[in-house]
Amino acid sequence: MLFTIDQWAWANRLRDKSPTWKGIAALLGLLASLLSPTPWLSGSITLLSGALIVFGARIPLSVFLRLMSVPGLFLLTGCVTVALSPSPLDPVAQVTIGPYSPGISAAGLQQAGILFFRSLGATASLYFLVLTTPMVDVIELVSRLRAPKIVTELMLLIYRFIFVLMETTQAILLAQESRLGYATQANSLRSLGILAANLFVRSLIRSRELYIALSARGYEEELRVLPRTRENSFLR
Amino acid sequence: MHIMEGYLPLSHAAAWTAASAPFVVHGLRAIQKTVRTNPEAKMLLGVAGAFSFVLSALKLPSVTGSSSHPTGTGLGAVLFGPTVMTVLGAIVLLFQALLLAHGGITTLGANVFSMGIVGPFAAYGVYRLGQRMNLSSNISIFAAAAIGDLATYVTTTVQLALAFPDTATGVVGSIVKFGSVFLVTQIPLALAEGLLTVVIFNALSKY
Amino acid sequence: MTALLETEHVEYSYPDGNSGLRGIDLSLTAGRKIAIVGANGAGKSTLFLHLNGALKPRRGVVRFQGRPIDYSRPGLRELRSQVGLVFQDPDAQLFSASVEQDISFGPLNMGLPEAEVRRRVDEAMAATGITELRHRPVHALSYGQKKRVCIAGVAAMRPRVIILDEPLAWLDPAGAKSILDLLERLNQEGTTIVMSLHQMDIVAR
Amino acid sequence: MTALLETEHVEYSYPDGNSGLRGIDLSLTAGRKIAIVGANGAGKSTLFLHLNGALKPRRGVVRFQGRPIDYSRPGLRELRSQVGLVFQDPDAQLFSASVEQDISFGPLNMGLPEAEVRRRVDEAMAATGITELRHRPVHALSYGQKKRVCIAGVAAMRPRVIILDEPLAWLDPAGAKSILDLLERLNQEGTTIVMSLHQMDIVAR
Repeated sequence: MLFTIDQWAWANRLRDKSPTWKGIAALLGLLASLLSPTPWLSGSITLLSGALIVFGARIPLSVFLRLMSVPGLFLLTGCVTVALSPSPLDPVAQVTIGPYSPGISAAGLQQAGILFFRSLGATASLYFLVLTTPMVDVIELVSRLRAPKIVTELMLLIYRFIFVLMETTQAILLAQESRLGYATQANSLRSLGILAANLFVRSLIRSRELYIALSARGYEEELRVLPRTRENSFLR
Repeated sequence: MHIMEGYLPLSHAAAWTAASAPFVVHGLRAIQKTVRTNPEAKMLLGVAGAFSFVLSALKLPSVTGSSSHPTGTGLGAVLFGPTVMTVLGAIVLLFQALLLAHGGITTLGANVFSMGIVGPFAAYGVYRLGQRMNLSSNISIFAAAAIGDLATYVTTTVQLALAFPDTATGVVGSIVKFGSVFLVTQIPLALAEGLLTVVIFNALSKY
Repeated sequence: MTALLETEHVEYSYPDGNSGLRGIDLSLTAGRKIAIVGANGAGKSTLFLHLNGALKPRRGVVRFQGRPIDYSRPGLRELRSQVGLVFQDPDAQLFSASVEQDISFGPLNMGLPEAEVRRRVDEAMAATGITELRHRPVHALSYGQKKRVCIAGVAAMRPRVIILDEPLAWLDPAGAKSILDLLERLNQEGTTIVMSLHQMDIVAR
Repeated sequence: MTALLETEHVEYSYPDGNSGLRGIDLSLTAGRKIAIVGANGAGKSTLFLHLNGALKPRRGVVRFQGRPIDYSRPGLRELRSQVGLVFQDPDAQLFSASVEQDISFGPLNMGLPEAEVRRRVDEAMAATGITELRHRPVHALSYGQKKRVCIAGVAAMRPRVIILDEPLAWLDPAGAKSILDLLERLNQEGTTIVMSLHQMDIVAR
């Protein structure tokens, strides 16, 4: 219920496919988009990723489209900014305001276009990985890339406790709202501050509890877990 | 301000990753040393990382009425120190890319540089400076969080400008372009973040 | 006499497809003390969130004092100062460092002057029998004490109705009795009381 | 026959001065199923932390299989593979989002080979009836399901004793019954069970 991406990652038809293969596919898509000299290649990668997500993983098209629009504001302002120039050499459109004559340059416009499709292609490639691969598998993938043990251990803990703390946060938000905590802007700032402080204190308590509980199961230095079982895959 | 997936050219993405790497490696070494002598620190860091993710998912009531999310950069830097914050920040940024599609994998290095390195170090520096100048803790914390935020945005602006120099006026012209688009919207947010961080610290001092 | 709170054919389903409400009709008269009994997962908590405007029905209507709830920001502000909600898990709703600070949260948000807030906090603490806990940190309290602080936090807003989700859950018989006595007193002073009870509570008492 | 677990005059007080234990004498025979009943704050959780070596008594002694607990690292490792502890709040002890991974933690810490760990994880999941949850993330589980995962994580270590702090807390009667049945089964297979119960649990059942 909390994160759309996480929900689908655990409930799509490609979930149990090898994370290594999915990772390689996403990486190829990312690289090809970044190196693509024309919008045609990056545009095709967007479509291909979308097809894999919708027809391969059986994730509704509406979900994919909604997610693609998440970075939309950044993309739009970013591309417009690239196209605009304070004094274009090869203006496509230009206005004169006093001594200034800002406008859109032809080169800038072309660059913005390539940039737009490149970002879409790369974003869609990343979506392919994260929508089809549960985070536990992503963490396993990170550990297979020889990341230091402490990194995967922290990832494991952070991922788990994001949900624990998120649940607490939502409960407190609801309780604060029902006592008018967000009735005005000034109230909101104060309530949010109280919430964050409380959450921090609870986080400290949680980490203490967790240490005791894991010690009781023999924790000494390392958080060891089994890699996931996966049938008939020569590249796990 | 997360730079989205695919927005930076490969060469820039690689360069920023290389620039961030030594800080992350240094932070990791420090953490590994702490954990070896104190195994409980691992749980503390894990839960602290989750806390900073959750904090960044909250909506910040901003002065302008548009809402954004607190970065928690200043808070984390003052509570845990900037070295540790770099590592936690890097992992939190990775999770933001993977769970929320804020930022990306290829732009992770650039985002870590602005939000996990420049932000926390600027915030921590300002906080220490404020302490040395005997400023009230409220003012030090406000300044640390607000300036940490602004430093992050300035860094992002420079990163974008370097990647996309203006055809006529070059990098400088591009800094002006991106700066005026982002900074104007980010200044009120930096102020809001500063205020929120003060409120959090005051609430914390009551425990 | 019109009902204080009313629901008409209220339907709700959670986005994740979890069970919600199907056509609830309910009418609460002012001044009464009412218990709603049902098994876990019967939707009592979901219903209560509708009465306080935290959830909006997918179909049907919720009325307060005869008028449909106005879900605008000022409308909800008005409603929530009249309809107080006490959640089941005290840990989910106590977020301040000290007892006194937590109880003052609602009255302060209502924009009352400081002197009035102080008076209300004192009164609410006296009414719930927790005056001596005033400066205690919330996390050091027992479960039963936390429950009282939650009730005090809502009572200090002086709502017309206080809705309590499973106020007796997890309390031993003595603790439960003292909460029931407290609710009886609030009711006699004019507050309408609505609470959900678990079947077990009925079995046990 | 000597007692499996014993405490003698155990005293403990928390650093913050909170109530602790005052002269606890306890003797648990192998193979039994025992419930310890007491009000909130009576010190049941504190006592349990002593039985597993997580806390060291200020005075008195805790014995396992007739010998005082050896608080050295290898001593505790040995004790903890024999005395399993299930905490009240599942969120306090589940550290991995994968059910399977979490259950594998204890057996891996015992230094067992991977194949054996896998077998134990499978068995523990079957015994606690959560095999079909294997690939579900922990955050999507219900409270009762999380409790089962916690019990499985301890059962997979095949300890001689499993100690459970309020295993029935927050469960509805059906959920509580199924946990009790599960504990009964573990007990019949030879595991000694010690649990704390709230007075309410007794009243209701």
